[in-house]
Formats: sequence, structure tokens, C-alpha cells
Amino acid sequence: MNFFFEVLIGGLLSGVMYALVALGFVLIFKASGVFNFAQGAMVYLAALSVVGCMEHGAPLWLAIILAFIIMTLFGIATEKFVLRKLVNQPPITLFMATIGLAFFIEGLAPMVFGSEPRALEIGIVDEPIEAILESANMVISKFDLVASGVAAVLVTVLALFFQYTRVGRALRAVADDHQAALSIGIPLQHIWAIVWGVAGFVALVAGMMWGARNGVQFALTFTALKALPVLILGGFTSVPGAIVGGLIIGASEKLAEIYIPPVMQSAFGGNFGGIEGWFPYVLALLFLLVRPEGLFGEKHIDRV
Amino acid sequence: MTKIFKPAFAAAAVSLALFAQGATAAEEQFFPIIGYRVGPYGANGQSLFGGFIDYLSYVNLKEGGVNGVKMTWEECETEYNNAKGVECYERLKGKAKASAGPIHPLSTGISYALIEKASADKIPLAMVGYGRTDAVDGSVFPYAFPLVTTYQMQASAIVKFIKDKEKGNLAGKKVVFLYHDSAYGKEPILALEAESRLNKFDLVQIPVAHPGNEQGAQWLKIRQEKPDYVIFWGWGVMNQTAIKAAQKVGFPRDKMIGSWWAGSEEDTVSAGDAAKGYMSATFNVSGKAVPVVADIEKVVYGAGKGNLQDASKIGTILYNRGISMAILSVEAIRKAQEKYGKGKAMTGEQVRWGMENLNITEARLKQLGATNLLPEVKTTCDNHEGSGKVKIQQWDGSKWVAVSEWLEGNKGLIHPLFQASAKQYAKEKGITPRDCAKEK
Amino acid sequence: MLYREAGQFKTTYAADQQLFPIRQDRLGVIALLAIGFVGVPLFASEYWFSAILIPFLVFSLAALGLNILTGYAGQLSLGSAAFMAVGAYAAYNFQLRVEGIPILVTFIMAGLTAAGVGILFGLPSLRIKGFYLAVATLAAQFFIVWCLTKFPWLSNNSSSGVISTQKMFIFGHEFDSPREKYLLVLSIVVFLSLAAKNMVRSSTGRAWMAVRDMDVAASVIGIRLMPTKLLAFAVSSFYCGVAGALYAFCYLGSVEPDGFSLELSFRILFMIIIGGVGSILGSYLGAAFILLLPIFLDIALPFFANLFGLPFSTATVSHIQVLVFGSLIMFFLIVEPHGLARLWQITKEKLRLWPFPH
Amino acid sequence: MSKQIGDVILDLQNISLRFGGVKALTDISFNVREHEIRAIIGPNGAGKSSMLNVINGVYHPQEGKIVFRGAQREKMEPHMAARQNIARTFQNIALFKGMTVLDNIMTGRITKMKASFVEHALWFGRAKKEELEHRKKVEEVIDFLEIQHIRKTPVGRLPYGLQKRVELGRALAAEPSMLLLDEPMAGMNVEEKQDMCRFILDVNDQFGTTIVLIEHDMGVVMDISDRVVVLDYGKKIGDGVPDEVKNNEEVIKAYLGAGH
Repeated sequence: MNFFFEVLIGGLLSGVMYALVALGFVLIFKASGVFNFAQGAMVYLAALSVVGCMEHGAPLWLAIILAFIIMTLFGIATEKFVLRKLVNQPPITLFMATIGLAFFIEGLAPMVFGSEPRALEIGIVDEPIEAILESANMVISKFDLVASGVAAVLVTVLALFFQYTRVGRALRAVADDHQAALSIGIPLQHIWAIVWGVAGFVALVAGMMWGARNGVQFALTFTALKALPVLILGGFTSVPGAIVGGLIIGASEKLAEIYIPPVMQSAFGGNFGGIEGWFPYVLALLFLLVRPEGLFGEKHIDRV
Repeated sequence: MTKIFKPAFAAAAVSLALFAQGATAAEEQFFPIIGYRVGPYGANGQSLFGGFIDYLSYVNLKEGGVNGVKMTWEECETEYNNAKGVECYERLKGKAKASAGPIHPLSTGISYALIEKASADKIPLAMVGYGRTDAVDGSVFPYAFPLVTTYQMQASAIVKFIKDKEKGNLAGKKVVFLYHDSAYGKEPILALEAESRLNKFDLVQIPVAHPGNEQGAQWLKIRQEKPDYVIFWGWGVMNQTAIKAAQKVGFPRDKMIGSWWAGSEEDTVSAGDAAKGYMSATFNVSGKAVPVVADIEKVVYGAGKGNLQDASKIGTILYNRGISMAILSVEAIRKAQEKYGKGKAMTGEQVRWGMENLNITEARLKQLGATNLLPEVKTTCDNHEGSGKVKIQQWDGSKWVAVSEWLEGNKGLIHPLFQASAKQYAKEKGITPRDCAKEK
Repeated sequence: MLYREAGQFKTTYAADQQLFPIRQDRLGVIALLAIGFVGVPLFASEYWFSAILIPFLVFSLAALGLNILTGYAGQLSLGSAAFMAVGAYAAYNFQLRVEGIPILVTFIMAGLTAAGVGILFGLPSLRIKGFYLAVATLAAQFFIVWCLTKFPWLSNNSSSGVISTQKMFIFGHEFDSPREKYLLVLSIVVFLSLAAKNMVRSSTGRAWMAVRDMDVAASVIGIRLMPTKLLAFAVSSFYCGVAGALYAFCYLGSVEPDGFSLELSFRILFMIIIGGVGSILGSYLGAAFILLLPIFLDIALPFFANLFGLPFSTATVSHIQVLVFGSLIMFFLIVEPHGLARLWQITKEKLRLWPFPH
Repeated sequence: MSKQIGDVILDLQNISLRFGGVKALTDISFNVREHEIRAIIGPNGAGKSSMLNVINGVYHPQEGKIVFRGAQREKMEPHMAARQNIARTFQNIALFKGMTVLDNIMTGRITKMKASFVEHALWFGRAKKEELEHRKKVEEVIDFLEIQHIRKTPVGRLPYGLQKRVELGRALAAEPSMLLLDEPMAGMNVEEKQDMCRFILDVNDQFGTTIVLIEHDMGVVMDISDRVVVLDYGKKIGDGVPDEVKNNEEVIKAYLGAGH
């Protein structure tokens, strides 16, 4: 039982890491209807910017600010040179454009900052908390707890931003209805640029957490693959959905990885581990069959 | 419309210009290099191919080529993708008619895809430390060379290493095999199973789904299993993640022994302090203490002809591995020239003979300035591996330190596995194996 | 004036409904086929056969399959590579386990197996739409590839999961040279393309497009959504499955499950987007573009770097390739979101008037 | 009128329809006789379109009975209505935007085509024959609606009025015995409306098609329909021949407001 809880808690904490990436997707989808496949690449770019700046002698705090500036500029450029020119195209075209964007980043970022894997030290060691290990014989990582804290702060900041700032309210207006937002005089282009900037900020946070955890390298782009099932589970448009979806995916995939292969092994023989690659997707798929709009998505009635 | 057509014209012009360039001069030895410098494993590729190419330049600069035959090469980017690898191979093959250095695909997937093609085209395939391992049996695979050592022999050597640590007795011990769930990770399973039967230790196999940037569940399982050792077959991001995850569950890193693709600076530096004490196998040592490495830095980089963008990588594991691979290739050409004519460019067929009759002794390594860089290699028709030896190295927080002598895997146990597999392949493909007794 | 329809009167509905109603198109296609079957085999080099033409045809077929599903039936899929994998492994196993099965039958069986799996993974499409469905198809992508690595029986217990394809015989003749393989692939692809063209111009295709354009209206006029969508999944997977079998047997010769990665699925998706969604011609143009662009960049960039004496390292060149590839995709989407097929159509319309623009 | 109005073919009894908590239709009963033109009128949001959606199976009422040609209907899917020869058009044009006029109208005949996709793919057996036969029928519809010149045009490029006409064509191509028209004249100018009226009457007259029609233009409704049913807030407030309805107190109230 102890082991079960250890896996469960570990899974929930990993889920927070997935949610961090999923948040970026949600923000952009909500505000502009773009399914931004480049979010994973943006996470890579952000983390690389931080270590790149640090290599040139900047201290961590400065590197983070510089990286934030880079991400914002990048967001504005994306809006200006790509998305603005694709207004009124079907969603699949925009989606494809973001895949192109992902390639662009994957070529550009390592060219500028170098491609060799690097460590990103943010001062928190990823090791078990001694007290809990001794008293309950459970492994709870300091780092994961910090990551959860960061995620909580991030969500709070975003919530406050959306609730209490003019820009934030405008963003929400756009999310609800593009036409309406236009008609009350909110320049859509600015809004989109800001959204990409905010998504860049979220990518920066995710990039730093993932980078500190696994090293800064190309594989950060794969974090997007972990975020997608979180998205379908939580709904493309819901910030709480991303968090809850992340927790569910994280916990269930870890439990599945531990408990399902032995069952299959006794049924078929052979080794059936390594199901984490598909399990979240199949889970999300099964879930969708019951609730096609996701956990927190809005139900859509076809009108004819 | 003109917007679209302009690049098209430019394209046509470029292709024309390129096809006009054409053939290489007679006394040059051409190396088709299908490499990868971008994508998930791009960082590794840069060091490896950097070392490989730097050694070729070194041979040209230092001694004016092999008996006067200059080394030339052309690179083609595969992004570690099988289909692109084949395209690259087909593209470069055309230029490898008159002379062909061995091709190093540096990817197990591409190696598999090229085995038959290369054999039909009579271009030798060198798979140094990866690729199709049953090609050790040269009677079935005349053109494929899993040189120096194979995954299976490596696994066996690692078992030998931990057995030595356990004072020669592994009975009742528990070993976890944590592997990348792909062809690469699965290769050593048969060998490890054979070893576990022989040495009576428990073997627990835990696969990790690609790309392996999430290993929470696996390491909690390892924590529950409480193994004595973890043998680890990772690649790319999976390596750092594993080292970090080991730290997270408090598993001692000095009980973790990685494969040689999980034991480079790329894997440990980015894992930070967590990597301290972590061990891995290798078939070449790191550092600039090896004379040839220091000399390359002096000669090649001194002349401004270095291939590395970042010269600090000189002397890293993968860079030195690239040099080792190049040494084997150049020695094969040298050997072939002894038989087919010194100072001449060697065809693929002739180089193949050279590779099958390599005899790189301690003395020869010393002449090359490569003492201890790699083990002695002696190939024959029925042994395309030629060595089967590895060293175990340990990360001390800033560099890799060798902690063992050259260890040879249990040949008597492992090689029959290759022969059985090769026999099955020959049967499926309708190949009649060569009679190795008649080769020479 | 080169491309003029004037003067070509159709007096029967049959004439109006033929495969290529315009004479120039008809002649063009015949010429193309003649070049493909006669001209190319006479002149092409081995490199062209094995590295360009065969993969081009195989990928065109896969793109065609995806185009049927996405372009005609409107169901976005990110799992095409997995269905190719099913085809490849099915073909291998039929050859291995069924004594004396002809290779063409093997390919058909491979397609049918993929179609069966496709139907299975198409079932969610009845409830799930749009990007939710797209992401759900990723479940197929990862799950199928995982199954292939986990059931050793499927790869004949090869320790690594890699399969090496068997030799191909048709009426006792072995197809082993690149030229012969090319001709085999070309024949299959031409046949299946014709079949696809026939399907999309008949009520099967109209039902798909109706479901794509407005599913409620489609059901009101009597189209049953479930069989229509599932048929699209089945036919699409059949095409991808055959493409996968050809990919293994005629192109690589040896495949591993990991080769059929998400990246490959994306490449196929790129092909139809760049080529033209909902266009058979587009599948070919897209495949050519996506396949040739990296090769072209690979050759051209070092050339330009040399020409202008740019201090590019090899790594930089490789990075620029990826960067340019991404930029071009965005560029194309901006310039012509309907793909190369639409560009071709516009060109034809211009040629219709040329050289007199009014 | 020369036509013969026949027996009741569609009988709706006590229909109630809810979406979540919202009541769209409450306890509505009325019938449709063969060959007649039956109009449904009412203010916006009265539940007219919902009514049509109930008739052709897009919505399933929670309560009530539907009797069609003497048989009580089970819960069914829209495509089954098409197989019972019920065709319809939509308030917001629901054409297949990516297809040409010809193909759009051809889809109207889809229930009558029997060739399998294998025959289509190989273009043998029934495939080619059917395609030609049905093309002939479709050309008749095209002639009838006078849209020969736009046959090969993608419908997305057509002006609104023509799109409406094409949509009618798609419905007619099915040779329906009952035709449901949802505001066929909305957004048209006078001339276009006249054309459309003519087509509707011709269809009714020449083919004897029963027509159920939603329309806002009172003049048109009163002119062409045989009987009218009036809905307001999901309830039936009037039913009868046009003159009768025109003088119904409740109807006047609903249309002109309570203050009248």
C-alpha cells in the first residue's frame, strides 16, 4: 500500500510538469483558436535561451529576464509574420503553420545557442526529502514539490492577470467572441501578440522546470507529446482542465506502468513494460468517448 | 507566380552545377559519411563525426594520406532517420564507385536497412559498437562488420565487471536491466538472460518508452525491487533522465552501469551533480592524454582545418570514439593496400578484405599514438568483431575515469548466439554462407 | 491557347463524366504514364530509382491514403505511419507464414489488415471531432507501434524487433533490381490512384465530401454517417497499409517499429497540406515537394556556403536546413493555403488564355 | 386548385422536446395531408425549425407520438427519414461548400444508388451505369430550376439566392414524397421570391409532393399554403386554413404583441 501511494504521489507530481506545458497550449487555443504544435519547441527555445545567456556570463535572474524578452519578441514576430497572414484560414492550416514554426525553432535555437545538452541549475536538488523517507519510507522529491509550488503560483498569477488587468480582461473577451471583442474596439492583433507573449512566458517556466529536471536539450521539444493527452482530457479551453488533466494523466500513467504490465505478462508472456508512451492517449481517448468535449470543455450542440 | 518560379530556377541551376562537379581524382580514397548533427541526437553526432573527420584530415596533413592516397569525404545529414539514411547512402554510393572507405551508419536502424544494399553494392559497412550484431559471423555477412565489440559482448563484460566486484559470485544477487524500448535496447536481452542462468543472478527487465524523458514509475519500481546493480541501456535524453531519476529515488549511482551509448559527457554534464559516481562501459577512453588526440589538436586545429565548432569537445568520449572509428577505417585501407597495391585508391571490395584481416596489435596502436585509446583488434572471416573488450569508466563529476582494464565478455557463451541468429538469417534469405576455412 | 477547352463539346453525359474530361489533361496523363513506364526505366540511374522515385511513389500512396481520410472525408489523422507499420508487418508475416502466397496477394492482404485496424481506430470518430479526434489518432500511432515491439511473434522472434523482408517473386521472376522494384511500385500506385480517382468521382466520394462539408446535412439527405466515416478510415488505412508494405519490401528492405514514428506521420500530413487537401494530384505534388526539399537543401546549402565563402560549419548547415524547411512550410501556407494542386490549377487557367490574357 | 388533397400521411401527437432544462416544444399536435402545402409560422424562437428537426429525425422528442403513413415511428436517425422519402432544406444554407452544383445535387440521389465502393473504385458493374442514369435525373432537376449555367461551379462561389435554389435542387433530386422547407425565401429580393414561389407550387403541382414549409413572409404563406399551423414559445396557438388563422385572436396577439 505504501508503494501504491508512493507511485500515486510521484505520478501526481509528474502530472504537474505535464500541466505546465499544457497550459501554454490552452492559452493560445483559448485566445486565438490556434492549436499550437510549436509549444514544445517554445519550451526548448525558452530553456536554451536561459542557459545560452548564462553561458555568456549572465546570472540566473538576468538570464531569465533576457529569455522572457526573447520569448516575447518571438511571440510578436510569430503573430506579425505568420499568423496575421493566415487570418480566416481553416484551423488545420494554422495548425500546420505551427508545425512549420516548430521546425523553424528547432533549427534556429540550437544554431544560436548550441545543441549540446546542458545542465540548468536553479538551486533545488532533485532528491528525496529525508524526513519523509525516514518516517514514512516514501520518496517525495523536493524538486517536484517546488515544481508544484511554481505551477500553483503560475496559475494564480495567470488568474489574477486575467481577472484584474485590462489586458487580461481583453484577452478573455477575445476568447469568448472574436467579433464582440472587435466591435468594442480591442485590436485583435495586439491581443494575439500578447497571448503569444504570455504563452512564451509559460513556456519559459515549463522550460526551466523541465530543463532543471532532465537537462536542457533537444528532447525538451518532446514535452509537447506529454501535454497533448492532458489537453484532450482537460479540454482545450480550460486552465483548470489543464491542471486537473495533468494530475490525472500523471497519476494514472505511473500506476498503469507499474500495475498493468505484470497482468499482461501473466496473460501473454513476455515483457509488456514501457506503456507510458501510449497509455495516456488511450486513456484520454476512452474518456473522450464518454465526454467528447473533455473534462472542462464546453458542451457543443449542433444547430441546424 | 514569379515569386514561386524564381527559387525553382535557382534550384535547377544549382543541381546542374552539382552534377557537373562529378568524379573524384584517381588516387583519392573517398569516404561516404552519412551522419546526423541535428535532431534529438545531433549533439552526439557532432562530436562523433567531428572526431572521425578530424582523424581523416590528420592522416592527410601528417603523412599526406595513406601511402600518398589522400582521404576525401562527403557528408549527408540523416537526422537519425532511417529513410533519410537510405537516401544519403544511395546518393553517396554513386561517388564511392572508384574508391570507398567503409560506411559508418551510426544508427542501428540505418545499419539494418543498409546491410543487404551494401553487400550488393560491395561497400563495407562498419558498425563500431552498434548495428546488426549477428554480423559477427562473417561467413553470412561478408560486408558487415560490428567491429571492436557488440552489445551482447558488452553486456557480458559488464556482468563480468560486477562479478569481480562481488568477489566472483553473483548467485542470489539481483540485477535490473533498464533499457530503451527499441531494437537498440533489446539486443542485449538474450545475452543477459544467458548470463543470469550461468551466474545464477536474478534479472529484472524494465523497458522505458521512447524518448524516455519520464522514468518516475520505472525508478520507483527499481526502488521497490532493491537490486544490487542496474545495467542501463539508454540513449539521448533517456540517459540524463535516468541518472536524475536514480538520484530522486536515492539509488546509488555507482551501482549503475550504462552501455557505451550512455556514457559520454553529453549524458553526464547535463545531469549535473547527480551523475557523480555513475559508471558506464566504453570501448575507447576519453581525454587528451592519448598522444594521437593531442597531436590532432596540434596538427589539424593548428592548421585551422578542425571540424568541430566547439574545440572544447576534443578529448571527449564521443570525439575519441569518432577517432577510433576512423583509425579502424584507415587501418583497413592500409591493410588492403598491402595486398592490392600501395599508393592506390581501394575499392569497396578491397577495403572489405582489409577490414576482414585487420590486426591492430598493441605495437601498432603505439605506433599510431593510440595506446589504450581502443583495445587490440584482430578480425577474421568468422569473427568480424575482432575484440569484444570494453573498459568500465566512472564519472568523477568533471571527467570520465577508467576504473578497469580491458574486460572481455564471455565469448564462449555469446558468440554461439550470433552464429545461431546468422544461420536463421541465411536460411530466410537463401544465403549460402562462405566457408571461412578457405578465406585468406 | 495551349490549354483550351473551347471546341471540345460533350454530347453525352458519359463523355462529360469520363476520368479526364479535357483532352489536354488526357494527353498529359498518357504522356506521363509513358514516361513513367518507358522513359524513366530507360534513363534513370540507380540513385534515382532507390533514393528518389521509389520513396516518392510510396509516399505518394501514403499521402493519397491520408488525403482520402482527411481531404475527402474531413477526418484529421496523425497516425498514418502506424497504419503503414501494420501493412509492413502484415505483409512480412503473410509471406513468412502462408506457404507460396503470391506477393501481390500479400500486399492486398497487408492493406486489408491495415484497413481492419483502421476501422477499429476510426470508431471514436463517430463521437469525437476536429482536433480532439486528431489527438485521439495519436493513440493509434503510439499503441500500434508499441504492439509491434511487444509481441515478438510479429517480428518472427527477432531479438531486436527488426524485420528483414523476403524476396519478391511474380510468376517466378524475382524483382530485386531497383528498376524492377520501381516498375512494380509504379504499377501498384497507378492502379490504386485510378481506383481512388474513381471513388472520389462517384457517390462514395460524394458521400465522404458531404460528411466533410456538413455532416448534419449529409445525414438528412440519407447518408449514414457511421459506415461512411468507417469506410473512409478503412480505405485510407488500406492505402497506407499497402504503402507500408511497399516501403518495407521495395524501399528499405528492413524495417523496425520505431521507424514508423510520429515524425513519419507528420511528414505524410505535410505532404497533403503542401500538395493540396482534397486533391489526388496534390498527394503527388506534396510527396515530391516534401521528399525533394531536404535533399535539395542538403545539396544546395553547402554549395551556396562555398560559393559565397560563408563560414558555415557542417552543423550549422544542418540546422539551417531544418530552419528553412520550417520556414518554407509557413511560406507556402501563407502564399497558397490550398496547396500546390491549386497553384497548378491556377496555372492551367492562365494557360487557357495564354498568350492572349483577355 | 386542380390537385387532390389526400389523407393524413403524417400525424404528430402531443410532441414535447427539451434541451436540458429549456423547453423547445410543448405538447404540440397537428397533421399533414398528402399533396398539401402545410405552413408552420410563428415568431422567432417559436420552435419552428425544431419542429422540422423532429419530423426528419434530427431531434428526438421526449414525449409524443409520430405516425407516418399509418405506422408509429420508433426513435430514428436522420438518414432514415431520407429513406422514407422525406427531404428538406435548411434555414442557414447547408450545402456542401467544397463541391460543385452538380455534385451537390447528385448527393441528393445517394439513397437511390446501389453500387458498392468496390464497384466505384474499379468502375465496373453498376457504378458507371448508375452514374449516367442518375446524372440524367439530376439534369432534369437542373433544367427545372433553371440553373444549367452554373452546373460546374463550386457552390461556395454562388450568390445567396442561387445557393438556396441549389439546395432545393438537392432536396428535389431525391424525388421526395414529402419536402420540408425551412424559410426557403429568407433574405431574397422580390424577384427571387417570386421564382422560388413558382418552383414550390410547380413541385407541388407537377409531382404531387407534400410540402411542409416554414416562412416569415405572411403574404407568401397565405397565398400558397393550404393549411397553416402557428407556434409561439413552443406551443401551438392556431391551426387551420389561411383565412381562419388570419383571424385567430391568439395569433394576432402573438404577432402584434399583447397591447393590441
